[in-house]
Amino acid sequence: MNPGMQDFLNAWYPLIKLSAGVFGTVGLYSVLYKENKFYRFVEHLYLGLAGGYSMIALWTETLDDTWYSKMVGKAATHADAAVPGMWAYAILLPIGAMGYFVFSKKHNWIAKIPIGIILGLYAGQQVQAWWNHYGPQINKCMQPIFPTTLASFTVPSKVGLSPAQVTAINQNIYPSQALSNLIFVATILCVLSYFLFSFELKSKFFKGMTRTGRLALMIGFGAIFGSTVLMRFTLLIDRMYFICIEWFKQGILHMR
Amino acid sequence: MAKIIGDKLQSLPKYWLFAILFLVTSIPLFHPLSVPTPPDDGSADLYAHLMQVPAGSTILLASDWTNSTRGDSKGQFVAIIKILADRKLKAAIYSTADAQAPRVARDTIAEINAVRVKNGQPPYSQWNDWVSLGFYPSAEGQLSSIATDLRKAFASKTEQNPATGEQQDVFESPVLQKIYKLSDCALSFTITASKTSDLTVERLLHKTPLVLMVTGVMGPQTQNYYYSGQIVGLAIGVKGAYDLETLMAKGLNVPGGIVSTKIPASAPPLSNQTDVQSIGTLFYPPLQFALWLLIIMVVIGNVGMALSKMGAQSK
Amino acid sequence: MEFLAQTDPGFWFGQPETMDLRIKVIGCLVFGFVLLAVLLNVPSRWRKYIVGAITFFAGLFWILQFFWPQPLHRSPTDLPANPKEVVSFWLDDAVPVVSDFTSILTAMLTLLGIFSLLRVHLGRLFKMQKDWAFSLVLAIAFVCQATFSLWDYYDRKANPQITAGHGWHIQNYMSDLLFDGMVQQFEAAMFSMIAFYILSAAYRAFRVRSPEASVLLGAALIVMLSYMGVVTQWDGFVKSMAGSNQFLLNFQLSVIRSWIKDFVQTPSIMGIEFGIGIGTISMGLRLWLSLEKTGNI
Amino acid sequence: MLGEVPIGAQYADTGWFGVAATFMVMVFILYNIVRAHNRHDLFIRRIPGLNAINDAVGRATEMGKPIVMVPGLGQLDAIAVQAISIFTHVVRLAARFTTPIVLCCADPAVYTVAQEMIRDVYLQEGIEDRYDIDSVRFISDRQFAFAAGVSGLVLRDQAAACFFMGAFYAEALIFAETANSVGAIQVASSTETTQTPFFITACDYVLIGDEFYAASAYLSREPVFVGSLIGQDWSKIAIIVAIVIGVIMNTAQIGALKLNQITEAKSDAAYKQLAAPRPITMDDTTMSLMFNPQDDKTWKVERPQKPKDTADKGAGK
Repeated sequence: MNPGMQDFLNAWYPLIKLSAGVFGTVGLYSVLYKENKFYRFVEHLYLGLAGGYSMIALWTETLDDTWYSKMVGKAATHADAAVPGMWAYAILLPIGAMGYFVFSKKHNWIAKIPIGIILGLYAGQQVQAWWNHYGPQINKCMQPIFPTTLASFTVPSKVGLSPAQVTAINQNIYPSQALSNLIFVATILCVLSYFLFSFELKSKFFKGMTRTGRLALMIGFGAIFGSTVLMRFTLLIDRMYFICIEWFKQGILHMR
Repeated sequence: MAKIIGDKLQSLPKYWLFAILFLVTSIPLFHPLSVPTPPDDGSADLYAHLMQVPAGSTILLASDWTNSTRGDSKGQFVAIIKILADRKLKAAIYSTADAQAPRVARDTIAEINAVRVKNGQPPYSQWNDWVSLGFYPSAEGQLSSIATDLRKAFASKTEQNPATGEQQDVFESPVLQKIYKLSDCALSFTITASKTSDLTVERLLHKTPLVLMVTGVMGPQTQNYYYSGQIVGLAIGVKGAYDLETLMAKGLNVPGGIVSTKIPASAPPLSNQTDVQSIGTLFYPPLQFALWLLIIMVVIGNVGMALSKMGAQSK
Repeated sequence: MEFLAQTDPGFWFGQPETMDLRIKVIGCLVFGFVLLAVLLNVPSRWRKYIVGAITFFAGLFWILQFFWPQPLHRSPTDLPANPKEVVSFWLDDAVPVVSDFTSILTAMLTLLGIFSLLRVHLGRLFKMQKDWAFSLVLAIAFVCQATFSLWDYYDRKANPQITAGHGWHIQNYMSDLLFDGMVQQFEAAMFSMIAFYILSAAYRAFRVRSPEASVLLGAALIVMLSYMGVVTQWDGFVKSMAGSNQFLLNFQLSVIRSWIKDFVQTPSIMGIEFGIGIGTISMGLRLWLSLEKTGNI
Repeated sequence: MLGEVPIGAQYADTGWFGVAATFMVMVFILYNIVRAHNRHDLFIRRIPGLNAINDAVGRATEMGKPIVMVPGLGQLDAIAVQAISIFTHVVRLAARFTTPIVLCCADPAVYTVAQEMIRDVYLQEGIEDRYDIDSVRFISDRQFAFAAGVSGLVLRDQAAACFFMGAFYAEALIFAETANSVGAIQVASSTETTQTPFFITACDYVLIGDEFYAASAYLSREPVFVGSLIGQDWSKIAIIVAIVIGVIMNTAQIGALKLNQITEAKSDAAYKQLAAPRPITMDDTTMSLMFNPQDDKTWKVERPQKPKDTADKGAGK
């Protein structure tokens, strides 16, 4: 790289890089107004760049290390002993190649073999993973619904109490806590009953349970909507930071 | 009359809305202001656990995010790397969610090191402080493999030892030489923008204490794990980053620090306070304005509907 | 019994860069392609059973590993004490190899998706159909990104000081520009556009039409207010009014928000999750035993 | 101590409880699938979402505009196959009136399976020639390139009905809002709990949580779907019963109206006498001890050792 070019790049490359990002961001935002040629250009540029990177990343980030170097092993260097190669990994190339028969009219059934292996492994994983995910949560639903003391309705304030008194308060269940636990248990039972499909819930009690279940679902979804909206705006603020601060203020105006 | 106003209120052009949102999220960036908000229990618990880990121990860190969720995830990743560097803890970083993730993690640590070197602090160096273990497209398979035999899960991974300039096995690096199985790692972190948080709990539970740092959209769902005690710490979106930055500056349940009624543990602020404020503190104020805009628009929409209905009934 | 476990240093391993390993690798490849050729000509009524058997044994590995008694407190230098432990040792040792197989096959199949993307756009380009110019843009971008990132990968492997940022050449600049400069930023732009759609969806769709919609709206507003600076003013005002009266202190916004989160939101989401979890197990079993008529042949 | 070599790590102490629960769910599901094969009159209630699907296809047929279907963004897994099996019902309706359909995939394996399943529908309907291979497309495996591609397609083709079923993440609203802007009817369902509220606000009808699985069972009356749905119902009833029993037992053990004291507690998988009686906590109740197995570090298992020279070449080099 001749020095002239090197100086030019050292000086201007960061701004070129930021400007390319801003160009694409503005292009993609233009679809907010209406679908247009500029958007379609950046859309296809993006699909191409993303596809190109994904193809290469499969080799550089996975197949090179996890497949090829494990298959051929590594010669001894003065720092490490020799790592033997596992030749059985070579069988994966023909199995992977079977996947490409999906494009042939006659033999596309054979593409099901590599997919069958992946599906089978996935299915076995689901059976194994279920208990670790849900067991502890089912256990946590078993809350005590009776208070252990009627000293006061709500939990007394622990400000300025001796540690022994504080632990005593923490061990007891006050009526307000018992009521909250009852609401927790009632909610989980109503929501589960809403998702029962194999029998008709004719009795009034069951109908009431599923209607409260649906109302509880709406509270759950409202809370989800609230906390997710909060985070969506963060991503927009990050783009504004990229355009206004990193590109405009720090890039063009060179202000720190 | 009411109907005309009602219909007008309900049909503000979409593009005015977008223009206002652009302004509301960019102008506050130019002059930041502080917005004191109490940290969530999950963030305080995360900070307390991380500050109690003995110095020199190794953390397993799944960095499953890329710049597409930079707003949420980068603030969390930067906060954790700064705490690890300040407390001399080591990190083994891998990814099972995105082929680009290892490269994004490398570049972000380089950014942090540039600021640390400028402030005269030692950089968080590759090989001695952290190693990159690459990407694994099958999350389920790789996590199960880590749970049963960590050494075999990351076998044949090499990295350049700066002292000798040679590509050496990562298990000879100061980060991983004392690590034979998952329970040797002090904590397992997962910073993710996808479902790898669920997959990690399903496979690594009971092997080592788990911490999840997720984007906002995954927050409520991941709350169940924290509520059931399956994970010991939880940071949600930029609020998680903002909480960590506040705790890094002030400490938890220490004199002058943040007081938490639900988390009894106490933890000091970071020893070196330079460059603690970052993405969390910077993005939080514009977030307030954006939320006010959203609430106002919802109110306008509903008032418009009510007026239109009243107008229609009176006809 | 050592087939997948790969720990027996003799049969499954070959010393690197020796003729012995090359013969074994080539032999294995030849065997694989011969197997492929045989399978292509297998009578069609056997196909269903071949695919079903392969899927079954793939799934059987993880299910066996879950139900078969695992070795207790096994140290690396232990040998199995009885036949039962021979199986459990083999299962444990084979986990990393099986997870490698999944990673490698998933990677190989991802290439397949990229080929179909290229097929659609190259087809449009050569037949000069509508928007062929954009397909040309896609193809050029694809080729540039592929060549520069591969070139950059091997360049970084050869001289690692590039990763530290010195001595960059054209391929390092271009790979950094196309990847970090464009792909990452375009993806972030698309993801952030959701904020606009949320604002317009909330303005347009967020109406108090039914009791359910108003419950959803109420819960969402409480959550949003509790994240905003207003929570400190509201709580400060309540604290000043309530003093030490515990009951009144409950009207602080952060207390209301955490009560809803712990006692209504968490059980309601748990209820949905329990259902989905069991649904996923049931679909897993159906895929494992090839009961899915539409899934297979 | 369990005497000679214990039966297995996951069965030590109360570890068998999780394995037994998983086995119970498997038995419920497989038994009901077998039962559904023999008896075809098993009852499933009709979920309201299905009327919405048929209306949407009807509307698209009247307007002669295309139907866009997206089976979610996940890899080829249970959810993707289930979403495509709902789409086969949609395609069967659409194929009769030659309404154009587009199915966009974000995962190559899903693309391959979708290709097969949609071609099967045309085969079964006897109109193999009308099947256009490009009606099932792979857009991109990058989440947001996929979002850009699909929303561009919905805008250009002015879709009349959109079906978004399966695992969706943040980009779900881009589809729903774009489909709204062209006035398409949208029926959606996300197995991701956190995406459902967005679908509820932006789409016309939403299948919540398990209704997604119930839809394909009801539509196809397939013995496998019907049987597994009933097996799932039994498992949910088992969870409801477990929670009710757990609540009653824990309430009794913690002590109704007075806090019980305990004199011995379980640690390292064995009950040990306490120095002084202390109040019971949630971790001491029988139910939580059942759910949380304890590992006894003192279990010594004598096993023959590997000969010295090959010892280091083994697992832990």
